[in-house]
Amino acid sequence: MNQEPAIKLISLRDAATLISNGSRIHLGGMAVHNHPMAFVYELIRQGTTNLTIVSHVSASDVDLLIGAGHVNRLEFSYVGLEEFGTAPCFRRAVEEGQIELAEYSEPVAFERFACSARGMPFFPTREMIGTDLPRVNPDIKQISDPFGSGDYHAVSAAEPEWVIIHAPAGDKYGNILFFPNRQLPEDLDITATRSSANIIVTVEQIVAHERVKQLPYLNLVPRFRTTAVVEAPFGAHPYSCLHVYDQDREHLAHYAAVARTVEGFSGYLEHYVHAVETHDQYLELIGAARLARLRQIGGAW
Amino acid sequence: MNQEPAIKLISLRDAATLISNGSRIHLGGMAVHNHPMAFVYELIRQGTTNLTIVSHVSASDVDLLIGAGHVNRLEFSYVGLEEFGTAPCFRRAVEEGQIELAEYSEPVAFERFACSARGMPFFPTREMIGTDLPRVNPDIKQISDPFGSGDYHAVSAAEPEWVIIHAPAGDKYGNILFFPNRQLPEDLDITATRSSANIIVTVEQIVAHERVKQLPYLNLVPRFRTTAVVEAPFGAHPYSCLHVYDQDREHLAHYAAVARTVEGFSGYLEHYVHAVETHDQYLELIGAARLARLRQIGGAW
Amino acid sequence: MNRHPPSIYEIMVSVISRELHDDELWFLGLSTGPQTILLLTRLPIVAMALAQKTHAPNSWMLVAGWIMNPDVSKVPTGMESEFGTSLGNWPAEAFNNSHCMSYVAARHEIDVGFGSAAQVDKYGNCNTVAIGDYRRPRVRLIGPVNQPGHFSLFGREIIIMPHEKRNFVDRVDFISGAGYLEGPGCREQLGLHRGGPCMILTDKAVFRFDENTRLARLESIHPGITEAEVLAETGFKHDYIPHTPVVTPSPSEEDLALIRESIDPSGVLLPRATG
Amino acid sequence: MNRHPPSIYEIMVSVISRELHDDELWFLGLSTGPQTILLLTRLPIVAMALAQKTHAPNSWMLVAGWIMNPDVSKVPTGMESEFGTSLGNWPAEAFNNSHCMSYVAARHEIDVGFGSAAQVDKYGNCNTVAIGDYRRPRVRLIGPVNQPGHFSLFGREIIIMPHEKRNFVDRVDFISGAGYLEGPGCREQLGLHRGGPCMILTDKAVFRFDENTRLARLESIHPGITEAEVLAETGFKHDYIPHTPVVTPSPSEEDLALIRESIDPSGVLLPRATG
Repeated sequence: MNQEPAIKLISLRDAATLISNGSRIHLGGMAVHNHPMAFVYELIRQGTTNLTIVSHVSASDVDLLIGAGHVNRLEFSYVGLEEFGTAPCFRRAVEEGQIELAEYSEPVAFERFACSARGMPFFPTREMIGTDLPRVNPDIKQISDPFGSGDYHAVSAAEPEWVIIHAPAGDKYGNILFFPNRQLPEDLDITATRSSANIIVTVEQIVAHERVKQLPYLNLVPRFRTTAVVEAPFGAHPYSCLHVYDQDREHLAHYAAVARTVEGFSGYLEHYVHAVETHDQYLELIGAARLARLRQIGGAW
Repeated sequence: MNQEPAIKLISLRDAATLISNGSRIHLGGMAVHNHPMAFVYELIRQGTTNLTIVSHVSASDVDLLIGAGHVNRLEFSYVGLEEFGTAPCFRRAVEEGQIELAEYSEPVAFERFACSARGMPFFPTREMIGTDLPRVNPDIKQISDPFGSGDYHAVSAAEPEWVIIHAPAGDKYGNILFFPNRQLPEDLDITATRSSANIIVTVEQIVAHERVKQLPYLNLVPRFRTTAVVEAPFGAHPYSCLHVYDQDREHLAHYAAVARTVEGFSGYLEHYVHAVETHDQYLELIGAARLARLRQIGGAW
Repeated sequence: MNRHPPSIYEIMVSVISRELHDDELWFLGLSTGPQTILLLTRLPIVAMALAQKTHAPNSWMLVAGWIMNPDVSKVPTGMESEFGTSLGNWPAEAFNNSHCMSYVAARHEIDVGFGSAAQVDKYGNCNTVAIGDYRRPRVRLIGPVNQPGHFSLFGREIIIMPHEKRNFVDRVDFISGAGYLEGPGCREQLGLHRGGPCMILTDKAVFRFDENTRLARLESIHPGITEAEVLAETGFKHDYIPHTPVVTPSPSEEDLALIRESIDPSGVLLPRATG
Repeated sequence: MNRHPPSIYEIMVSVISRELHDDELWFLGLSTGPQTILLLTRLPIVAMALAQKTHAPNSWMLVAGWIMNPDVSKVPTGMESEFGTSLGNWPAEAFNNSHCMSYVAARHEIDVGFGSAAQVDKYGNCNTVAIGDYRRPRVRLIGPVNQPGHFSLFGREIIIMPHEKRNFVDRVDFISGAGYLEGPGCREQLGLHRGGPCMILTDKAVFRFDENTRLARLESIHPGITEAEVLAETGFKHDYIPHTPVVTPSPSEEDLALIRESIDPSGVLLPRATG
């Protein structure tokens, strides 16, 4: 009697309801790649509030949530749009004193997740010495090396309550497949899933369980650690899902331009998030021809 | 004018002379896999003394060096021969109080190398709580989490002066290629190379630089970090080089049996190490037919 | 059905399997020596497969921490080593090619581990380090390996050992795996609020730990073994062994069929009963 | 030979290349905005390739920390992003698919980094965090990203910026990259015994830092630029700019040929001179 394991494939809407108001969450992806945007839009539609976002290198995933008023606190190293410049809502909210910040250098922000993944409460570092970061961030504490090498900054583990990432594929049981030649954004996502007991993965495609068993070396978030898996094709748009499609540069340039004003941002939010009920409707709004041309053919399996 | 980078391919003999008496070294491999045995034999032939070995899960690589009297201090988690039982020389030397020990649980012993690779002087852990290890190991110190989660053991980074590993292939410039579907012994070796500035790699085969450029994702010890590369086919014998050949179970059973006595060990050492001048002579001693049958055909590239 | 009666190994597999629950994460580590490989690696693998095929479909099996949920019926070796080229081709649900897999241990996510030792004491403390004085031991053993974490980070530990008098001692010479230390409250005092040994399983009997005294208590004796045989080989004080053990239940016919036909069809893992 | 004269970008490339030595490890990070991508990503890539092809064959180039020693002539994008599917196919000597590559930074193995900022001051301190008060800034910037480590862990930092008065300030509002802080001895006092900025390279001039005063010193002015133009756009005090700058040397004919024909043959990285 071979019993079937639990099916963890749920709808985008049901997945987003797992996040309570006031949660401490990490959104995967880095710079202009692999952010779980479909999930971000759904969080905004559901009105989830008072979020703490623990992050490293974020873009409009975080900028949208801040602009729409869902974020109380941000632990991070960067919010920006790379070639498309600064993140307008983040900038506005900070200039107006609307969100609490705890900022770190980039490798330290990465390491905070690795630290949670290793079950460590904190780690010592000297890389922020000389900067003003420890002056403005009370969570950068002092510690002495008990082996005598002197003083260090102690930084706490990331400890996200929820980690949400976007990945290429998964099965209905929650096994998640990655590509073999991963880049930093994908690797950081894998580490991030190991930093929390509560993991939601949106995937480009649900594949047969047999496919997972053919590629066990690429099953880097096995189902025993996945809380829920959601099928969301082009779920990172307007960002790239590496190896699957490129970022939508036209769309990102448009966002960077209109979000410079509160009015422009509101219009964007209304058009692309609130006026849309489902992820499929979002894809129709972007359009088949545009999406078709963003695809990268000849992936890595 | 394209200039050629420095050639780092040297002889086994020249490589072993890089290690001074009294050095703090790490020998790669784990359990019955991937130990740099050809290098170990050459260290013994050269009579390098007063070594500190910083290790995790060791086998006769360390047992031979201890038995031959080259080791003063051992930082480790395990010395044994897996299915072939305990490590006879290690056992004898410790029972006679001949070497200084600093022992740790296995993940902690692994983490010490990751800690060096991350430039951290120490890390906090609670996994050895309740054991007698902190009582007998003065290098397990106490530390408090500055974020208030209580007391931890602090363990220092491994900080080997030299790391010597055995790998499948490399080019003459010191780029080292690994297989894509690596197992823990190989992954630990890669981490170990990142824990030190001085790295010697013995490889099964020197391949053309062009091959490295065809497989850049597998070049996981790039040449800027390699001090020297040595060609040593079957260089892990009697252990396996994963994907290339299996361990020589007959030879290991023989070692485990004869090394139980000082006389038996001396005979083994004389026969397989001292009476042999070069690695090629060692291979002839083991014999072509035996080696041919240990091979694994159909590797992973 | 007209089967051979269950072997001692099949009985032990059945005990382990019943101790494994659904929705759990199980971890198997390294063994040293042929007997330990049989008891501590092969038996638990068969038991984990049996549990998954019967009552624990949502459990997850970490073999050597890197082979996850393999198809046990297709095991390519006798598991003489945790690693090996052919193990990398074992059909499995996932492989993890890095020591990052230890994250599930450090994060207290592992529910059950399997352990052995040269000495176990009445409080379930284990010793894989040294017999005699640590600095000049009478017998130096393999080292702590992963045992400290098995007893401090995991949900519970199933100790599996050959039942010999010298292995069952009143007080271990060195604690590499922290059982209940010196008795009630000791673990809690050190902040070890979960975990510890849940069972000592031998080729003769099953011990559990009394919830109040924290002492090993003889729970059942395997079929065909006498109480006298057990007590003769149990080195720790008899006071701590109430004389009310039952007979260890044998595996059901269905479980035996699963073991023999589905899980270990070619007898690579369990020695076959003869006759 | 009858070439176009060197463009300002080719002159800047040549300055960077001369600052790079053999047997070194060079690190290039993320840039924000098209102008910074040109100055801080494209120029250094060409300069690193030029150095490798001339005087630094044993150097090693880390592009975004994961693409190592790529064949720059075959760059598949304009480096608008550090990552991307097509960058993964860039012919290179090695790729590192994990953030473990940061180990070379943490271990103080990186010799040269490239940095930019919204503000740089006379001591080479850099600011990518906030202009005005940190809690209620006049302009909130992108955040520290990797800049702290560039100035604390690397051997030296080449600052590359557009030469505008508002960017060159007497004292940065927030230190995200520690230059010489408040002057001589300050770095050493904090245990920063190596590293720090070695140069500010702009589209108009080159500054270095005086070994005694630690103040930025105008070293050379690019061909075609007047001293008055430089001083008008340099916001920090003129006292610190001795009036003896020379003309920045132009690239040699051989270097120009390498840049235009071997390194950037299709002009993906450097804007092409017209005419």
